[in-house]
Amino acid sequence: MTQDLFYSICGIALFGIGLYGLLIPPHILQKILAVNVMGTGVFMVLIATAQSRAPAIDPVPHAMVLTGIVVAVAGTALALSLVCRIYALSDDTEQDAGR
Amino acid sequence: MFRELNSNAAPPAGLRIVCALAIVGLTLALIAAVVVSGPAAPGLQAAVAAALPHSGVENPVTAVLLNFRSYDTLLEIAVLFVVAVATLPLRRAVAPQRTEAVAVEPVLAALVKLLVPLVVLTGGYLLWVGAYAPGGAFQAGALLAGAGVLLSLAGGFSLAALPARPLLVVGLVVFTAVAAAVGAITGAFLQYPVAAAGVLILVIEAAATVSIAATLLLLYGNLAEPVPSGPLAGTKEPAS
Amino acid sequence: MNWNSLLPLLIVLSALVPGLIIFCLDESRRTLRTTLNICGALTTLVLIGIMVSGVYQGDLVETRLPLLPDMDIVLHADALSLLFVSLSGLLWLVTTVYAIGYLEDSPNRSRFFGFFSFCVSATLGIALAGNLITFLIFYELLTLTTYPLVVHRGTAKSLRAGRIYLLYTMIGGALLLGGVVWLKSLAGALDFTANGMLADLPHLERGQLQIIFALLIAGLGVKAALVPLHGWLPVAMAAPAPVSALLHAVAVVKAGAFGIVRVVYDVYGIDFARELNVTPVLAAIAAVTIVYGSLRALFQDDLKKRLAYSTVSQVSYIALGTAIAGPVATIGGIVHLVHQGLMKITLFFGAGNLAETLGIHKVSEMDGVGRRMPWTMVAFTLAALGMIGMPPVAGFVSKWYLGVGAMEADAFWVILVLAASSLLNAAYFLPLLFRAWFKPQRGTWPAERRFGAWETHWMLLLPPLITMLVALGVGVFAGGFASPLTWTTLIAAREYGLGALPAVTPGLLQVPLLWAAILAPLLLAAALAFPRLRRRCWYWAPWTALPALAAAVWSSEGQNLLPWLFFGSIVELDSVGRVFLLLAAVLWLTAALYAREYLRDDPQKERFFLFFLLAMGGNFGLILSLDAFGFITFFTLMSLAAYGLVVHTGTREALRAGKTYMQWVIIGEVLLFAGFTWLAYSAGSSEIRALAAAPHNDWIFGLLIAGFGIKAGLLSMHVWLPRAHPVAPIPASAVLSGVMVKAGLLGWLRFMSDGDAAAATAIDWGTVLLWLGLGGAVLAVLAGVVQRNPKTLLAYSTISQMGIIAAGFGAGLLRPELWPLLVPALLVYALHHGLAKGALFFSVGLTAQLAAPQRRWLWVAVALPALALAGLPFTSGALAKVALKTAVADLAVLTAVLPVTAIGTALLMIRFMDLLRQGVAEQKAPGAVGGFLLLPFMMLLLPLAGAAFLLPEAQVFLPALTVPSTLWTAVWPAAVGVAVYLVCRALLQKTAPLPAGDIIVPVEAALLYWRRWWRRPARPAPALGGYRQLQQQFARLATAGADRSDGPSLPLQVYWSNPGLVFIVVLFALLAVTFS
Amino acid sequence: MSGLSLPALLPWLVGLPLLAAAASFAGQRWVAGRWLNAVGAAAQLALAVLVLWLLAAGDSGLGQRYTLGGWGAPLGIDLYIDGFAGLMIAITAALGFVLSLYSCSYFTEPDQAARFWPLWWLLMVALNAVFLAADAFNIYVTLEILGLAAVALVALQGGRPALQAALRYLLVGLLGSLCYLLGVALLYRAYGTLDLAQLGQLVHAAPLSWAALGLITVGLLLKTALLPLHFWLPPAHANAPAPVSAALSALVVKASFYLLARFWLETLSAATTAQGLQVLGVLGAAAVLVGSIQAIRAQRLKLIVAYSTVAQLGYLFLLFPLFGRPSDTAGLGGAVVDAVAYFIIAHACAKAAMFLAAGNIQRAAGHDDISRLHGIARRQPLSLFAFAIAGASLIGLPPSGGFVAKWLLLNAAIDAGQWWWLITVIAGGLLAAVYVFRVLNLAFTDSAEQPPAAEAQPVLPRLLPLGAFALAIITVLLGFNALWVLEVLDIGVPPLQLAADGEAL
Repeated sequence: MTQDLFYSICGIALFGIGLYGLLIPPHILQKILAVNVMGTGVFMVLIATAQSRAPAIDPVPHAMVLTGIVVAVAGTALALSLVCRIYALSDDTEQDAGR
Repeated sequence: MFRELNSNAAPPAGLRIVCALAIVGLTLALIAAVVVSGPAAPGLQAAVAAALPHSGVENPVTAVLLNFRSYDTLLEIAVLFVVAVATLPLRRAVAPQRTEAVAVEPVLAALVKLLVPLVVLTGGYLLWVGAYAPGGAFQAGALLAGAGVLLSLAGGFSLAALPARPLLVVGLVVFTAVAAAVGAITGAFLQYPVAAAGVLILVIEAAATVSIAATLLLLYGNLAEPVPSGPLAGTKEPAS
Repeated sequence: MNWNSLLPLLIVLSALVPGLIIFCLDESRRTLRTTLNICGALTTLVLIGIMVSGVYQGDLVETRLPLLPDMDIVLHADALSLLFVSLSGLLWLVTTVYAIGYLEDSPNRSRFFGFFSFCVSATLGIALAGNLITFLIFYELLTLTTYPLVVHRGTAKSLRAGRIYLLYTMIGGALLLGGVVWLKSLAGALDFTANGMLADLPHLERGQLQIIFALLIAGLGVKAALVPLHGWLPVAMAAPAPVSALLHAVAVVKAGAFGIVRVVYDVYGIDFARELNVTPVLAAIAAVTIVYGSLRALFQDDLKKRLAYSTVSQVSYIALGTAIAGPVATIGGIVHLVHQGLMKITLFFGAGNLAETLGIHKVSEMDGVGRRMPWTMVAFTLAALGMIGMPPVAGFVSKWYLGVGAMEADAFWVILVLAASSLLNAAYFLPLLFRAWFKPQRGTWPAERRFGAWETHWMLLLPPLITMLVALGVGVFAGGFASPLTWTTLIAAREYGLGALPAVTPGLLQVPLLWAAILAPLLLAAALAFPRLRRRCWYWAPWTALPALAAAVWSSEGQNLLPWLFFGSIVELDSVGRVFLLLAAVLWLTAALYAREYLRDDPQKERFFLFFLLAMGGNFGLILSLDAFGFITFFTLMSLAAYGLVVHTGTREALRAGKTYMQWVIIGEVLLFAGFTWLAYSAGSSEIRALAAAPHNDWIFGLLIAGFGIKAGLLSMHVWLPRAHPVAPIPASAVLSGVMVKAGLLGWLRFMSDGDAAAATAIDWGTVLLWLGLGGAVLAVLAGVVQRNPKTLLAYSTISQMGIIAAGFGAGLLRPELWPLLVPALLVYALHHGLAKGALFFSVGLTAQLAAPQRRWLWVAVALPALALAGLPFTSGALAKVALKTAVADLAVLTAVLPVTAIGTALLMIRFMDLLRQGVAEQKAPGAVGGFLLLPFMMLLLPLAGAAFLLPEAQVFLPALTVPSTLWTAVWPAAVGVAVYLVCRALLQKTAPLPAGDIIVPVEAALLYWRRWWRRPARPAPALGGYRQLQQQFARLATAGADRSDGPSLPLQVYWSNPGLVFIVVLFALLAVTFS
Repeated sequence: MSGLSLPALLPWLVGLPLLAAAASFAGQRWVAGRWLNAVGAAAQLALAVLVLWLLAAGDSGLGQRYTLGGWGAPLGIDLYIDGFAGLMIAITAALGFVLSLYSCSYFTEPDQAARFWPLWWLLMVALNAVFLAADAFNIYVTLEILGLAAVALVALQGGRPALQAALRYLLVGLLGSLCYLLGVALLYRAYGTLDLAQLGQLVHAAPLSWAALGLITVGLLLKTALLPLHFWLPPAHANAPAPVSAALSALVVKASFYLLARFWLETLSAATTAQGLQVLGVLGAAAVLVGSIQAIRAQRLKLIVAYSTVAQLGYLFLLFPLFGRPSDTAGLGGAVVDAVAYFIIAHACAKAAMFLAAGNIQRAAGHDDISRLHGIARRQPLSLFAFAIAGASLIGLPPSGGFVAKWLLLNAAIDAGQWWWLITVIAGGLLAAVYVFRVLNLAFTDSAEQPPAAEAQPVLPRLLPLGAFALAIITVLLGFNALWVLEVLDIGVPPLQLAADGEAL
């Protein structure tokens, strides 16, 4: 059981958990968080692949992870902004009570 | 707070179990595939190592990011730009409700005055060190954004005041301009002349940092600021 | 791209471009839109004209546009496409004019005319398509462009119609697409080639080809409205009239039929199709559609729905024609494409006019519409007669060719189908005409609109008249140069690779007097149609018989040949014809003179003379014409015109008699039609002498004997005679009994007197005719004696005398070597009987009219014809009887029965004179006018006495007259007759008179009882519960469907409420025949 | 060839819209700025046409490859264009041009226009990048831009349903991208390279390849909205503004299908199984039927058109079972691909025209509920006419591109001997006829009740109906001469392989 195999398995497990989190729970925020969990899962697999030849680190997966992270951030940001706007529209009736 | 957003209550128990089983099965299958396939293929580190001297930077990841696969980074900045544009209106439409009169906690104010310069300094260092060690535009951008957030929390600074438009777009424009110019010189798009590679990469990284910081601040501003009441100004409400 | 390759594309575009422009016009630009429409139609016609001339000079006219690597759009002009293109072009122009008038002030007309021109350009595209793919493209385009026309009105009903139309046509299009794609992948490019392109592709697998054929035919069948796929047609009637006219007569329905023709001939090739035995299936489906369509039309009260169902059945003629593998049937099928188009569009224009001007939509509202809109109804009537298949309108031509074609392919059941459908057509068209012309108007019109001087808007009136004239012209000048028939023969020749056409012989007019004799009465009848001339020219009616008289007496033998008329008409005077013409001329002349006086103050006298003259023209034409088409045309004209005479008085009795008369005339027509087509096939030409010489099989003999037997009042077919003759006014009855009945004899003499023709018969038709004749002669006497009304008595006397003549003719059939002696005898006998019967009918009129003093010496005048008829010596009757006796001297049975008939006649005559004496005849106020009636009566007696003796045929029998033994044989039967009458006179007075029409009465009673049983209220019978509901449901359907008024419900049109039941019965019959 | 070499132009296909996006974002002040975008779109179209012309003129018949940054395949990223890609870029540019013109007069408020144009250009960038992509990870990033830009455009008008649809679209997009990324990661783990061409050679049937192929397929199916995974498309496309929904239906979903085709039939064809191909075909057929039925039952006009997209996509998936070429040759060629490519183009034009027409009707009537749209024909005749023509193309009636595409598809089905697809295609056509004519009936129903008062109806600028009509006319023109399009499609199929397997060009 080499180290990269272990981390790959963990990565895939994370991916599964994220998938479950995305599909089942009804709440929107849980879904967005689940997407990030899946993202980290995939990135872990990538990092594991980069480490497969232990001393020599393969920079390409790393670059892919970096790019992946930025994209994940962008996606999550857009999702959250949408959620806020939906909340704003749906809640405008009892808005005066709040701040 | 958001519970009413998703009217559909949690799916019935039976469905959840079936779905869970399916996902577990999928995961196990993937794991089995990975295990069975044995060790990973050698990958590209040899090629990267061979081409590193011509890339103009020492850090292989930065070389890959900004030279070998610079096209990906260009598109990545475009992604950020997309999200920036997508969340743009909230900021402009919102009248800055935060008035100066709001009491500024004295402790926070003092901390801000001390921390912000330091943060900017480290951001600059991170940007520069990217060529030699892990670092680079994205990490520097994140730090600067943090500084910005701190300032806005401290109240002395309103995000609406930021000249959003040019800052957001500068990263993308500079990167494309450099790529095009370089393409004209060396005959291939994004192919830096070996000598000037390092400098060009630095220029690009700097512009990218600015854009990233502005975008992240914009995103934070959009989420944190109070949401305007009533339908968004400027969005024509089609009666659905 | 030289001119020839551009022309087809230009034609399609010339219809498309105006459409596009019109779409952009807004509603108010009426004049611009109309001009665009009209000039669009005209340019198309001009281009078609150029193309036709181009093709005639034989240069290739084709446009080829590349579409896909191995497939391109081809617009090719061959003979078949030219036919359909010219039809579409002409009818488009006419329909546009009609549509402009029809949609005078209705909303969104730009949209209508836009889609209208698109639809026509699609039809032109279909016509010109050079390969199956182009055909498919325009076929689907047609669906797309006709949908907006169907839903034009936007009402819920028209939207529903549009939906159903779309459902059918879309599925049809999909099936066709499937078939074409499959075929293309198997056989590569699908260009239409002369006799099929699949034949020469060896490796094709039969099973697949059959399935593909099924797909193609199903796809095309939707538009051609074959039975299971015809549902959309009646529903699409919700569209405005010009659309339903365009859809039914020109565009959609024809596209389907045209497609079937293309697939069967140009894709599969007729013999390859037969080899795959797919054409019999198509023929069966077409036959089923023909019968089913007519059946459903029977029960439709909505006028346009009835026309729609009629279209369903008529279009399948085309499919039937193509399916029966034979050049003649092909001609019939394809030419019907044009004829049905012309006739049906006229019908729809008529229906549209009725709806637009009077707001009539139902058949039951059509009473008396003929008087209100005469010209529209004339067009409607002619078109309807054409649809039934009456000559000379176009429908007859195609039915004739289909019949002969069926014979050629020895598919006998096709004749059965044609006959059945003609009967059904009559069953649902004649009530319309009867209502329009013969029934008075009931109340005011639902939504009457006045259009100034004309009966309706001129744009609505002109198109039906034009199309009716074209339909008539196409029928009458069928043999002509540019007629569709010649054109189709060209196509068929191309399809079957036959030799060149028979050369068109030049016309010659040796004896113009003969045509004068025929045309004189017809022209005067035409003059009567115009109101201004009507008042003056009925008075000249008698003089129109003079040319015929002159021709009979002085004209020399000779032949008038007119190749362009009918199928090449031959008008000739031969020895047999001369005698009949003499009899006819004299009787028509005297009857006309008599009628002039008799009907002097009758308000309807112009109408009487109209029918009188038409019958006269028909009779002369019948006698003189020696070609089958001409003979049937004039035969039908005479029969139909006689109907007008029978129902002249308008009493319930007259109408009932008229109905029976018309039913039997129709049955007679259908039998004759079947016989002639069969004969024409074996003779190969339509010239009567050739027909007579051709071998007759049992079917032909049976059909001809029955057909002419109905007219001649043969036993079991005589039932209409005793009803019709008495109700008609005196002059009409005289002519009916005297001359028209003789037409049956003339028919026998013309067609069956050739000795060796009877060789191929199994049944001994001679004895059959002999016994029928004698039976008729004897039974008629018994039925006649008990009559109270002298005219009915005379009618029975006619039946008896004709029985004798029929027996004589039967003898001739038995012993052909007797003919040279027998024909003159029959002629003399016929002449004698005609004149005598005419005189007797006049005498009935006289007794009623003359004042008391003059009546006394009248008995002398009446006695002469009565005694002549009884056969007293030195009278024409004796001469006739002697002639007949000498002719059949060696036939024992005949010589034995003749005296008995003589007794019978004498008995009848005495009874007649006794009835006259009792003054039982209807009493008319004796006026001064009586004197003038005397003149025609006297004029009749002279020829009665003299003419019989002067005839050349009579010279041979003269010496026998003076032999003492003949004297005695002439006297004793008369004496016995008188004695028998005196003995049982008292008995006769008491017996109640047998109702006229004797054996038919129980049959009608049975039918009435059955109808009442069928609709009696349901009684709860648990065992038959299901059946009872079913039957009750039928009953409700019937009362809703069939109209309840007392129109002439033909026994055929028994109110079987559910057509399905009938349809199944017919279907089994057809199948049984097909597979027997 | 002339001075311009084709490969040199490829980066400009991506670079030009990128610059335009930045320019439009920066220069929102100028009032006339909107029409500059139209000029930009025209330039884009000119560039695409030039590329296509050079591609067609090129006699090698092979695809052109361009190494970005000069580093070569495994290390650097290449751009690759062949017939299929060239045509997709051309259709993107053409539709982009027409839709840009349309958008100039559709988005009148400055604020909405300010946000629309940059996103629109970024969408163009993403599309061109996807069609040119030759690198697995690069495809991930381009897909991401495509997804986010599309979501942003859907959420443009900010109505509650639009936002919810956008959110659901975003989540689905992210899920799809992550699955795809995991697939790429596994591939990289197995074969160590990201370049598609090299992967094509290296891939062999191994469990890891199947796993990767499975993940990539699920990812792309989510983005293409094939039947089971199509729940997000109708609300997203129905609630987006007209030009956006037109672009989404016509181009965005096609991009992910294009990638799926590339992976299944070219790159990972070694790992594909016959059953897999059949499953995709069956799903496609099911999509045709279910999509059409849902379209028939839908009440809102734009929802009908959206469901029709789901249905028409089903046809595309018939490519997989019918693709008879042996899996080892590179390049998408053969009759089936011609048919499907032509179908994509015809459907793109027709669907774009339909969405624009639907948008016009919605804007003119204020709502798009069919039961209340009776008198619309008088107010929007040209739009309804465009809708009719586009509908005819969807049904596959002759004069339109749709008919030629349907014809080619049927031909391919019969040549491949799998005649049961024939039934699906024809049934699909009939069902399409039902919902198209259900809408067209509006033109003929004269509304009983008075149409809403004149002033309540906004008068649409002339350009809107004209835009829809222009696209409809393109669809009809496509129906007439298909030869040229089919010739271009065959570029990229290496002639030598063809000679080997005797496939008729």
